[in-house]
Amino acid sequence: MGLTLRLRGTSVVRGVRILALLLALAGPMFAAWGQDAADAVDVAAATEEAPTPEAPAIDSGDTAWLLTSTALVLFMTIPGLSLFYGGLVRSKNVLSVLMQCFAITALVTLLWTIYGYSVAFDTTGMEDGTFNLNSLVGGFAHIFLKGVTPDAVTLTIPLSVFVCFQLTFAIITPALIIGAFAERMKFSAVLVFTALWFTFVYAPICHMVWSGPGSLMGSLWGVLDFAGGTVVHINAGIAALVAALLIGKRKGYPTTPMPPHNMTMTVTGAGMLWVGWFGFNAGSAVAANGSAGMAMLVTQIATACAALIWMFIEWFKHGKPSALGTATGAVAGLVAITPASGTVGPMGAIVIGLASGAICFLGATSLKRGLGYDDSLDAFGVHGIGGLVGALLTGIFASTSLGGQVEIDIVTQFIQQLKGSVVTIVYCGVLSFIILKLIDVTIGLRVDEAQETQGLDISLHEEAGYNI
Amino acid sequence: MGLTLRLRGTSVVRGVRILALLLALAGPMFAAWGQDAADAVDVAAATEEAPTPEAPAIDSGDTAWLLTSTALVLFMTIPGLSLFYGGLVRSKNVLSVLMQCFAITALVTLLWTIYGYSVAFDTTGMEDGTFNLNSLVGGFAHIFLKGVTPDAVTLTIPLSVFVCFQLTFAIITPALIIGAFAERMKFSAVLVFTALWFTFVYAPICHMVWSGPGSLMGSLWGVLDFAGGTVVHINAGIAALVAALLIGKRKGYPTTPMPPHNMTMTVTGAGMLWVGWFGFNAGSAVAANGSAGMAMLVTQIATACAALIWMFIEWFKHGKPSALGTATGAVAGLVAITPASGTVGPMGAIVIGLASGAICFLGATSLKRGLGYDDSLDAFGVHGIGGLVGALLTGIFASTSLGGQVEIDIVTQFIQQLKGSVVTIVYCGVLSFIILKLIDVTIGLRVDEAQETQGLDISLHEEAGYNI
Amino acid sequence: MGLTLRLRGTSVVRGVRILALLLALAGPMFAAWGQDAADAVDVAAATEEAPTPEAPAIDSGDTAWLLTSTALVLFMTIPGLSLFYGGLVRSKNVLSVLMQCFAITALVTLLWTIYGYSVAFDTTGMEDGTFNLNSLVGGFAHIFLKGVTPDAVTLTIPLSVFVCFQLTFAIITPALIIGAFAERMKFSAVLVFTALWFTFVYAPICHMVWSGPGSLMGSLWGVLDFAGGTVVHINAGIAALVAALLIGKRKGYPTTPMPPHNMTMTVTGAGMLWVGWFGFNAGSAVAANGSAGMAMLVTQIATACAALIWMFIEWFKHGKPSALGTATGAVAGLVAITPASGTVGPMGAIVIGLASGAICFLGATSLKRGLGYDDSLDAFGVHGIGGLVGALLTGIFASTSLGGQVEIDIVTQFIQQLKGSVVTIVYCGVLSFIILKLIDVTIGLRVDEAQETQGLDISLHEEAGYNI
Amino acid sequence: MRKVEAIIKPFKLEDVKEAIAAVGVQGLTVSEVKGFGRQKGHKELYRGAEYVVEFLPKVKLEVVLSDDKVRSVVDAIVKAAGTGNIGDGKIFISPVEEAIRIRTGESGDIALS
Amino acid sequence: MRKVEAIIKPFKLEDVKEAIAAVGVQGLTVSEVKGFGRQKGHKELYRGAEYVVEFLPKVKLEVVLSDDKVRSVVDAIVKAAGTGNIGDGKIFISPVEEAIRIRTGESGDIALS
Amino acid sequence: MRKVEAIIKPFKLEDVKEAIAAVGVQGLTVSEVKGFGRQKGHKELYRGAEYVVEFLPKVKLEVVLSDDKVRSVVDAIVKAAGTGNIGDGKIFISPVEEAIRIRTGESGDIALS
Ligand SMILES: Nc1ncnc2c1ncn2[C@@H]1O[C@H](COP(=O)(O)OP(=O)(O)O)[C@@H](O)[C@H]1O
Ligand SMILES: Nc1ncnc2c1ncn2[C@@H]1O[C@H](COP(=O)(O)OP(=O)(O)O)[C@@H](O)[C@H]1O
Ligand SMILES: Nc1ncnc2c1ncn2[C@@H]1O[C@H](COP(=O)(O)OP(=O)(O)O)[C@@H](O)[C@H]1O
Repeated sequence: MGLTLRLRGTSVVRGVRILALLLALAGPMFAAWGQDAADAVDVAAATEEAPTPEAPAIDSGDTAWLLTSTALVLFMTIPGLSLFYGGLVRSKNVLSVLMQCFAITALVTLLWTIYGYSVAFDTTGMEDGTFNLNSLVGGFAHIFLKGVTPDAVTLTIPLSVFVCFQLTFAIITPALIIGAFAERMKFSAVLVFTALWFTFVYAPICHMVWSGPGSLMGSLWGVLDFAGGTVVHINAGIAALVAALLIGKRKGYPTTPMPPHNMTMTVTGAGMLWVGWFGFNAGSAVAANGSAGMAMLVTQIATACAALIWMFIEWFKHGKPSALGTATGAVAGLVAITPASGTVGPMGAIVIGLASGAICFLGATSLKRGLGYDDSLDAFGVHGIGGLVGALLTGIFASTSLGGQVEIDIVTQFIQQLKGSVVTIVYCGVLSFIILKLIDVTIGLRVDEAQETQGLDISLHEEAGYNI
Repeated sequence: MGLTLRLRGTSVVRGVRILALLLALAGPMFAAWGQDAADAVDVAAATEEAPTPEAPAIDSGDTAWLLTSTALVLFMTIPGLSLFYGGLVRSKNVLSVLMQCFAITALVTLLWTIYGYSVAFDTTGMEDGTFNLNSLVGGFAHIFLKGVTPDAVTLTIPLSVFVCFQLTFAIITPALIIGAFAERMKFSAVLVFTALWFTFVYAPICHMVWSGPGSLMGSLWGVLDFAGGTVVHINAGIAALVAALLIGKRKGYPTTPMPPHNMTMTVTGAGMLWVGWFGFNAGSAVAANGSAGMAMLVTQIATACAALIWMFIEWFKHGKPSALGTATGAVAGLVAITPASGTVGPMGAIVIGLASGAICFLGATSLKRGLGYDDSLDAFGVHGIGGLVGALLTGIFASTSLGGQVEIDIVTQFIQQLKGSVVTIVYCGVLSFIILKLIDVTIGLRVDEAQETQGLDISLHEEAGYNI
Repeated sequence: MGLTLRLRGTSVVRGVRILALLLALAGPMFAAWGQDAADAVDVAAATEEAPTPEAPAIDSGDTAWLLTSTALVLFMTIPGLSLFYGGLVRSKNVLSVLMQCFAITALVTLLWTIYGYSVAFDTTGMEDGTFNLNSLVGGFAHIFLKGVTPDAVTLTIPLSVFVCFQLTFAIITPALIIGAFAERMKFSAVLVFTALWFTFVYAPICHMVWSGPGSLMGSLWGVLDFAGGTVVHINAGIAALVAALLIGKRKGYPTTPMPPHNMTMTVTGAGMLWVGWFGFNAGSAVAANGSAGMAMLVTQIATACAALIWMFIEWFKHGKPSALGTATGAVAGLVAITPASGTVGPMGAIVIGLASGAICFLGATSLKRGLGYDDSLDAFGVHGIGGLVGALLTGIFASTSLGGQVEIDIVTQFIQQLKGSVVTIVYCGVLSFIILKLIDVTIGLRVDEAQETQGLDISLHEEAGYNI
Repeated sequence: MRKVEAIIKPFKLEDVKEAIAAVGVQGLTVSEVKGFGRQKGHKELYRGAEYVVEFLPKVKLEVVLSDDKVRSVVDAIVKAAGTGNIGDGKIFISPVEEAIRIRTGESGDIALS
Repeated sequence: MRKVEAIIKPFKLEDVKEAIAAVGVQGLTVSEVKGFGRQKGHKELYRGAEYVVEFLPKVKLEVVLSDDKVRSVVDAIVKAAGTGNIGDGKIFISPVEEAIRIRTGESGDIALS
Repeated sequence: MRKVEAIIKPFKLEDVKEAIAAVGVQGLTVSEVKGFGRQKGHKELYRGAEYVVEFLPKVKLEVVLSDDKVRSVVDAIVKAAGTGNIGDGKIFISPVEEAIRIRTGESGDIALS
């Protein structure tokens, strides 16, 4: 009883501390609220000078597709990814995974609204061909979504749709990382990590790649990343690796087998990821046109090839093809085709699919076992490695000479892709390390052994996944 | 054996009685069939004088988005809501919940086709600024979907799409109510209740709010209800409360704990509801434009805020944040932003989200325990209360002075919102009571104690949810 | 130990043999690769002479809807159908079903890319009004998706979208068949069957119905098949019947009850199928217009009627309405309305729904029990019979005189529908038989008794569905 | 020392547990079982085909206790688990020679307290 | 009075139940268990890593009966449950002192009939 | 012949199984049970309402063995299953009269080897 109370007391204290930390983070932003409210009348006017100078007209078809794509990408995280990951853990931890995906969705949405969108996409101070601070990170011109009014337009769609679409990318990226530290990280640590990593890693990298003229990687270096190979997958994968190394192995790993507790969830989630990815990749055309169609087509092809190759490798190596292997292969293919989806042709897709399936197989098996870290659900093995394979092969197969859609010199482009990847790896690696260390020494990263044994569902959330 | 036969006999008799009741209800409508078939040739002509006088052109983008939205809103009920609710009951009743959602979907579709659409949306006899009978309810000009031809157009979309889109709202509303009487209502009673409630409550309220110029609440009073705070959520919530009070508590409630039997289903369903709600709210713009985009954006923001606030309240109050709490908070936010989604801005969304999360938390906990009714899955606590919070706050945050999109006087509008809500509460409350009482004295509302103990799956449907 | 090794050895050998077979099949196609790569530069040029001579403009709204529809139809297979089927088998076989759906998705995608699309839709050599070889099957002009570039257009959408949309139909058709031989077919046999059946049955039938002017059934005979009653459902249903007869009953059937192991999966899957079918049917309008809207509307109506009628028949016959029955009824309605969805009106939809629900009920119960075959998940009973009901009734209710949209002579059209169905039944029946026999005598169709007893999950895939 | 095993209806578990605790027994072990007896199973439907599920869900309680408590525990179970309907279940009593508490290694009646 | 416990292969449950019923025993209780014995488990795959599942699913039957029926029940089980393969299972016989029918309070052999 | 029954914490199963195997016992049967004892259950949350789950997941091991092995098996279990914390579980020893191997029909100690 006393014990319970004390524990609870501690949790409350923790809870308060977490909130404080989150608020401290968001604090300065709140200052802007009053001002923003005051400015509300100018908002309509402000829109005129927004990201789209010539205020082009909305195309309802493009808008329809982007609205749909937004729904599809959110669907990838909840319920898609949460089912895929949730099925892979032991039943005592299933809710912790679902909860993390859900809470990350909510938290990132709030942060995106307050300042995230601005930090990622504000173009104030950017100039085509010029490197300056704003090539790396956006300003605060759009905090609290200032300027995002019903009439604001970007490209051929309402700005509100663009903001929402991009938000779903910002949600799924930290959600992918949880695969690395599943079954042992504190929930409070997950929230703080998400907030900090989103702020200091995701938003800047996103800005560097996608914010337009003057951005470091996308514009100055010409890195091709159609739908997020660098921004989403390499980024999440590297953070996952760092997290897996820092937090350490699960108790019992690798001697105790920890088979997936519910493979039907995992295969269901994989299917949802596949379907949702159509929004991710084809939506990245930001239009309902031939580019979107091609992106969908090559996504389908690469995914199929990766699933098949993983399945056959398992079949040859172990004598049996497994559902988990096939589903994992599909995800590897989806990851790898992501940066390439707007620029390669069907044949490039086949090669990227086969390559990523085979290489990620090694990543999730030999490499992991060889190096001995516990990347529980292979967030690095699939997203990190698959993202890298995709980013690099994009530099090759985007070339019109290989059925792609861009007139590039393969060698030059390959080097640019490599440069983009390395910068992302280094930046994300270092920052992720600092953030995780910081959390570790303050509130602590990992639950205690008793909690880990009991399972996070009961110990952190006082709920059981199943009472069947 | 004898017992079995007798029971079965009874069931057959019941079955027949139910069908008879349903037919009796639909009976008069069938008379129109012949006539309608005869009129079939005139249909094309009839369309000219249909709801859209100047026969504007179809916009393919708007149509694409509304087709998608229709799919999304159906997705909210099956499988979304059915998973959300199904996971919350005990495993012996899971199929009864899934079955009710499924059967309601089918039944309402048929009734909508026969007369529902007409009663809800027929504008015959309506005049802008004039109150008459048709301000309250539609006529029978469109029974059997007369006039709904491939060429008929409304706004910028085919009339068929509008009919289908609105149907999905008519489906989910009664499906929400089942949360109140889950685990103890007869299946036959659920069907009859659905048929009567849809006819005498949903269709008129829908007409009063959304049928256009001359409608009582929407047009004459100027109640703002973009996507159904009044029509769907207050309406369902009040019916749920009345049903919970009338049918009584589940055996063992509240002394026996009745924890959710499968939280993974519930969290999955919550994710699907969130995604599907994009169709619900952004689809209510009936176009793929800035209004739809803004609706999606504020939906996302309010939902996130409500989920977070519920999570943190639990964390402070109980020492642990739960997945069910977070998911329920999200639904509360979705509910509350619904009426507001077309008129408020991001800041309004934040406030509505926080308010609804906090107030629904009280509704589903203190209020329910205080008053002692057994609203099993918190249909009233979340939809009734969340709907009310949303309806009222819409009257405030829709104002351009608070970042909204409408030039309103806040006090006036707030009173209008209150008026609309009160009328809905009273009308729905009284009618729901009458309908339920009527069913109780005829075929009976509740299963007997043995059936409740055995579980509805076996006793009513002769099926088991799981044989794992 | 020795036993294990031997078994495994055998599996490896099998694996190699399968791949060899698959490659042998695909082999000749690979020859084209080099040539295709060489031609890559001409592709842009080639597009000009592609299936759409006057190169009409893309409509972004139509494109948006088709992109969405593609996602919806893929969603029908993974996770929709795989959940629907997966829940119906015993828990020891659940993964085998999910795995088969997933692997079929991947395999058909690859084959479609290599030659399938070309064999199904290449119009080289076709002439309106003329019967020749190309009325039956397409040529190889589009192998490796030659000509499918970002700029290629068909109707009002990018060709890439059309290719992808049609691919999802080619995926779900063989996936439907697995219901007949679930719980006992070798995985290797499933793959080889899929490859051969897709090549020699699906692609030609698809070509005969949908490839345009000069095609045997669609163009020369005027068979109405809007969304695949013949191509998808009769086709899959007949193959299923042949497979059920050839492979024999499951061990223990029908004496041992084999109840669904997880009805929540099945009902969830049914809901997903319903939602996804909107893409299937309304997407088949290949535009976001009134035809699409009407297709969605009648799909909804017929499905509801079929679900209700099945439910009431069970209620009368057995005293209880079951969730599985209601869900199965819905699927029967979806199947039957498929060929009719672009041509019938609401009243036709009601009749088709009621008829298919009632007749498929007989198919899945009396007929199956009477004839004694073990169509495990009623692939024939629902898809074969429902498809036939739909194909024939389309010939009646498409008539404008019955509220439909086509000026037809009912008798003539009915005979045409019958002709189309009979040809499909005979062609598919004979070919399916040959393919299955061939597999049986080479690698064998069926697992051995020990494997069947142990369950396919462990014996073929070395995985367990659940470790809860 | 005796073991009292009771097969009861699942929804009676809570009541029985409380009745046993009330007579001063500290521990018990519960498992989910399926019972076959006079009480007949229910029918289930599978796509229009009916079949009978013969095994009914039951709960098995196992309590090991000192001989002097057997009578009162059995009485408590009979009272708490009875509904008067067929299928209420059975109690079986059998000898146990020794009990050991793992935590401490204590054995005999003391291990049960 | 004796308790006959049998650990058998799951798919033999139906046969064994019928064999037992055939020799005139009215009731039995069944539970799902996992067995570890000579029969070796199967391998499972987890993303390319193989591990062995050592515990195999088995079914445990418990029948309490009067002493005179023990022989025939044991014979019935052996016949019905045997496949001749390793892992067919075991039968254990142990003493039971008393049986009580909860519904009626009857005890002794009469509680079993 | 004796039956040794042990109720242990689930995560100790692997260790205990190995300890038992180490002292030369070939077979055992395991079931999932729920325990009620001194160790208190955990709280759960249900939409802001707290309730206590009193039954804790435990694993029950049953091993039937010849009398001479009882001591060493009990010792092995105590050693392997102990954590020193409340809730470690109990061991019960009871008499078994006969064991039969279904596959061969062998009975007595030989059926256990
Ligand atoms: N001889 C027996 N051995 C073991 N378990 C038994 C025996 N007889 C009955 N049971 C168990 O007791 C339960 C109730 O028995 P049943 O005959 O249905 O009703 P009642 O206890 O009222 O006579 C059965 O479901 C079964 O689990
Ligand atoms: N000594 C034992 N005590 C309890 N259960 C046992 C014992 N030996 C075997 N079992 C049970 O019997 C099952 C079958 O035993 P096993 O040695 O695999 O084959 P067989 O019965 O053919 O010798 C085991 O899986 C286990 O559940
Ligand atoms: N008298 C008993 N009869 C049967 N099982 C018991 C008995 N006492 C305890 N158990 C089982 O042993 C488990 C552990 O007992 P508990 O009192 O919690 O801790 P400890 O063994 O450390 O004293 C319980 O959960 C229960 O399953």
